[in-house]
Parts: sequence; C-alpha cells; structure tokens
Amino acid sequence: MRVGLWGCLKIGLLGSAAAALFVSSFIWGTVMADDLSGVAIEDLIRQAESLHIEAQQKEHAWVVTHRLILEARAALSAGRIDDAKSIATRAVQTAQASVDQADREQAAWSARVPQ
Amino acid sequence: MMKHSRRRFLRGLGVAVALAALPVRLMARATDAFRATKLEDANKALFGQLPLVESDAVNLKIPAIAENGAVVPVTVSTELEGVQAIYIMIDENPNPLSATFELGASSPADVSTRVKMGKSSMVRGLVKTRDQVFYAAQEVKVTIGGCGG
Amino acid sequence: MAADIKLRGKIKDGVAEIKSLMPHPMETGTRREESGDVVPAHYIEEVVCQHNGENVLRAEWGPSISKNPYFAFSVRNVSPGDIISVRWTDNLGESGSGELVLK
Amino acid sequence: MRTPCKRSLLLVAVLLPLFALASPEEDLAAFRAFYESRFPDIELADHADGAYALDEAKRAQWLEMEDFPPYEFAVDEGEALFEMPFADGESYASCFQNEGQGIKHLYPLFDEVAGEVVTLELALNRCREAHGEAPLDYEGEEIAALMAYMAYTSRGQTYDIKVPEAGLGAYEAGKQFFYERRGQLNFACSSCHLQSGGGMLRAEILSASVGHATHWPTYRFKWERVGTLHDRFIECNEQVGAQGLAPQSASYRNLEYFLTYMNNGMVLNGPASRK
Repeated sequence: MRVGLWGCLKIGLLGSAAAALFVSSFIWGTVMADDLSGVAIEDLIRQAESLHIEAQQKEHAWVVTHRLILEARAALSAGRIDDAKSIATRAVQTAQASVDQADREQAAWSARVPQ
Repeated sequence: MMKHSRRRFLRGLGVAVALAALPVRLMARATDAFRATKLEDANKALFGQLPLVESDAVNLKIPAIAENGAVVPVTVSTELEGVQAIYIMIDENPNPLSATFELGASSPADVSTRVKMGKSSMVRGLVKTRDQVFYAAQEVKVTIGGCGG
Repeated sequence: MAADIKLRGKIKDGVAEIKSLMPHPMETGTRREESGDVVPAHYIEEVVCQHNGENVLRAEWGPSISKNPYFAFSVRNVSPGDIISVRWTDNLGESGSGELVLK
Repeated sequence: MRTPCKRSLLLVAVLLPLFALASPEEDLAAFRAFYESRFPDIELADHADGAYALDEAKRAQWLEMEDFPPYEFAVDEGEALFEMPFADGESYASCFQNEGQGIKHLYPLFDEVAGEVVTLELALNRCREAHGEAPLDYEGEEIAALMAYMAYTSRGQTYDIKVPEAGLGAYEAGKQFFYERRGQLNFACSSCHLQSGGGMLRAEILSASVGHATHWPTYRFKWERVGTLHDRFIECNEQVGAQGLAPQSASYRNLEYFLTYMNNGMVLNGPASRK
C-alpha cells in the first residue's frame, strides 16, 4: 500500500522530528539546569563566606577556606561549573569545620592546662 | 606576610679617595672561575694544571647539618706555610666557587664567613701555596625546614 | 640610614682576630619578588682589608655569600693602637667601609 | 585577612566559673613544673634560648651566629630612631620611666584605667600619637628596630609581670588562646610547645614555651630581618593553617601577657637571632 507506506514514512518522519524536538528540549533542559546550578554554586559560595566570617569573628578562621572561596569564584566566572561546585562544597566544609572548632574549643582547651 | 623592604646603602664620602690610594690589585677578579657552573671548570680556571691534593692539614669547619641553608657558617684554616690564597667551593650551588681570599705575607691562613647553600652538597675548603693546592671536603646536609623552613 | 661595616677585634699573642659584619642585601639575581619580577643581582664582589694602610688580605666573593656578610680573619704582627680597616665594593660599584683601632 | 578581637572579656568572665580556676601563681608553678619534669637535665633559665637549649649541634651553630649577630644593625637603627626628636621637640624618652632605658621587661602590663593589656609596641605608638606623630606600622622595620634597641638596653633584667585583679580576664583570655586548637591542622600553641615540646616537627626541634617571650624582637634568618613577637604569632597561626590576627589585636596582646607571665623569674635576653 503506497499511501500506507507514505503514511508510514510521514509518521516516521514526524516521529523523528518529535524525537529530535524531544532530544533538543532535553539538551535545552540540561542547559537550564546548569544555569540553575550556577545560582546554586553562588549560594554555596555565599554560605562558605558567611561561615568564614563567623569563624573570623571567633578568631578561628582557616587559611584554606579563604583560598577555596577565591578559587570557587574564579572557576565559576570561568564557566568551569563542575570545578566550581566541588571547590565551593569544600569551602563550605572547611568553613563549617572552622566554626565547629571555635565552638568546641570554647570548652575543650581547659583540659590541656597542666595541673 | 612579612614585609621585606630593601634599604639603600649610602656610600661613604671618603671611599673614592681611599680607593685611589690603594696599591694595585694583586690579581684581576677571577671572573671565569666565579661564572663556572661545574666544579672542574672552576678549578681549572683557578689552578690550571696544578694537582689538587686532599689533606688533613686543611681544616674545614662547617656543620654536618645546616640549621639554615641561607646562612651556613664556614671556617677554613691551615698551619701550612706559604699559603697564598684560600677558596670556598660548594659543589651543588649554581656556581660552585663562593669566595676567594688572597693572603698577604703577614696574614695567617684562617678565614670565616657564612654561605648560602641551595641544597645538600659537598663543601670544599682549598688552600694554595706557590705550587700546590690542598683541600678538605665535607658533606653538608641542608634540611628543608618544617615549621621553621 | 647608612650602616657602616661593624668591626671587632682582639689581640692574642701578637695576632689580631678580626670579625666584621657588613650590611648588604647580597642578591643573587635569581630571586623573584611576589610579583614575579626577578630581583637584580646585587652583591659584594671585593673586600680589601688593611693594617695601618697596608693591604693584608683581599677577598673576592660571589653572590653565594650570605646576606649581611660576616667575615672573620687574622692579622699578624699587630700592636695596640694599630688600625685595621675593611672596605667592600659591590657589582653595582657601591662601596662601604669600616675602621677599628686595636686595643 | 585578620579581624580584631571582638571576644568580650565579659564572656570570659561568664565562662570562668564553669571550670576550676587556678590563679596565675598556680598556673606558673604548674607550667614550670611541667617543663622541669619533661627536661630534668635543663635549667629552666636555659629555655630562654629556645630550641638551642635542647640540641648541642644546633646550639653550636647558633652561638657562632650570636658571636656577631645581624640584629646589631637593628639595635643601632633603633637607637637613632629612639633619639630622633618628634616635631614638637619631645622624644620617646619623655613617654617612659627612666627615659625608656632598661624598661622592656616591665611590658606587657595591665593598664587598669584603660582596662587592657599594653605592650611596649602599643606604648610606643601611643607615645607617638600623644606627640602628634603618625603611628608606626606594627609589621614594619622601624618598630622592630626601636624594640631591638629597647630590648638591648634591658638585657639581663628579670621578668616579674603582675596580674592585678582587673587584669585576670585578659590573662585568662590569653591563657585560653594558648591552649585552644586552631587552623586546619587543629593545633594549639600548647600542642607543639608544651605537649610535644622538645620533640621534632619534621627537621625542627620544638622549643619550650618557658622562655618564649624573653628574647624579642628577634632576627629570624628565615625572615632576613628583625621581627616582633606578634609577627611570630601571625606566622605560628598561619603555620597551622589558621588565619593570623592583626598585630597588637587584643587577643595577641592577651596571649603575650599570658606567655610573658609564664616567663616570670627568667631574664630578658633580647634581641636574639633564630633560624
């Protein structure tokens, strides 16, 4: 059946077009998601900064946090999204650890005084 | 961290006058020897074909482990007669020849200074008489300081 | 603030043991500033020591002598009142000097 | 980045009753006893030479340096600076007892009126400001040279730092700083210089904290210049991965107060040279 065959072809073409659209929309979606994670990374960096400032106020800030925050910012503005994300995550971790250290040491220090 | 500021050192006014009164130099600067990057080349530039003889008569005082590679105290002395010059060489430095000391007739062969060492190296103290060169050598370890480094 | 060579000495059995310290940066010409710029070579090339105006010792140095060089040497046949002088000249043509009257 | 100390003494005062409080005198006795039992063969007074009291080979090299140490230039510069009159005709001598000669061992002291620890560096800058001069950079060469000269005129004086009732908060804050772990390496001053004092950190011998405050300012061959105790605090903090505080911040002054009190009975031997 010619018509049928053509019809099949048409359906097939339409199908591929739809599939192409679907795929491209998927890619577009990924781009959108990346854009969103750029904002998320910015949030991570801000979180690290605010914890870092808290540690500074408690006089327990770490050198590494400062360095990681700068590196995360540089990676983000260079468009190295994956790097930026992992560096920012580490910045948050070290900043949190420095704040935890400050809080812990408020009491822990006294055990080290020779009696 | 630390601020390093370099100072300019003023020159004494009397220096130019005093320099003019200096007797003629005994020797021109041993430029080739100072520029040599290999121990053999420095030796050749300084001593030509003279043989170098390791000798207990040369006293080389230098720490086996340097506290700080930037300031390693070193003394070279000898009781040998007729010493004309003393030399300090550091094998592993970019230019092994560190210093030469030409002695006048009334100067005992005994000099001390402090040298820079980039890394662990053999250090040599050499003394030259009219026709011979004697030396003592010692390995000096330069530690990369942990906290202090 | 200019600082001259610091000199100290004592006589022992007619031999003067002289110690000197010379303020000088002794730049090797290979060190870099934090900015990455190479600090130009600036080091003492020659040191001349005199006893009552007579040359008794002449040293030539490379840049591997430490910053603010320390230099000790001895002079024979000295008496109290004798004058020991030391003068350096560096690769930029600058110089410095110091004098000591032996006691 | 350094932040000034914002920890209020009030907070310390609130926390103090939470644990057994030893008096400064008891602290000092326990501190000295600790080092005496750790180093039974070393006179307490010898710790003023730091790691050089603990190792013969290092001591020999150091003595060679001390024979003609590079800080002598700083002492001369400091003397010239000290005697240079201010624009109003006065000079540093007018701000200190005994015209500033042989008084370094009296610092740091607790100023009961201002309610804070006053170090000699702080007193020097306050002197300048009182006479209309701009304060000196605490990390600069001039203040280090002045300190070198003032230490030189004070050599041989014995430390006898006092902690009045009002100064207890500052003393306790300094003590806490000494024992608090800091930085990514999670080290306290005491981790290296009390617990592990005399031990090795890579190629270095860790000095004891008795004697840590007696020999400042110090020419460090690593710095290639004379630096102050607070320069060293910043460096120590950075070495354990902590951000250094501002020189002459309240916390560093309190730390200096505690450390110097722990040197009571020892003799001032600054300026000095260290590797």
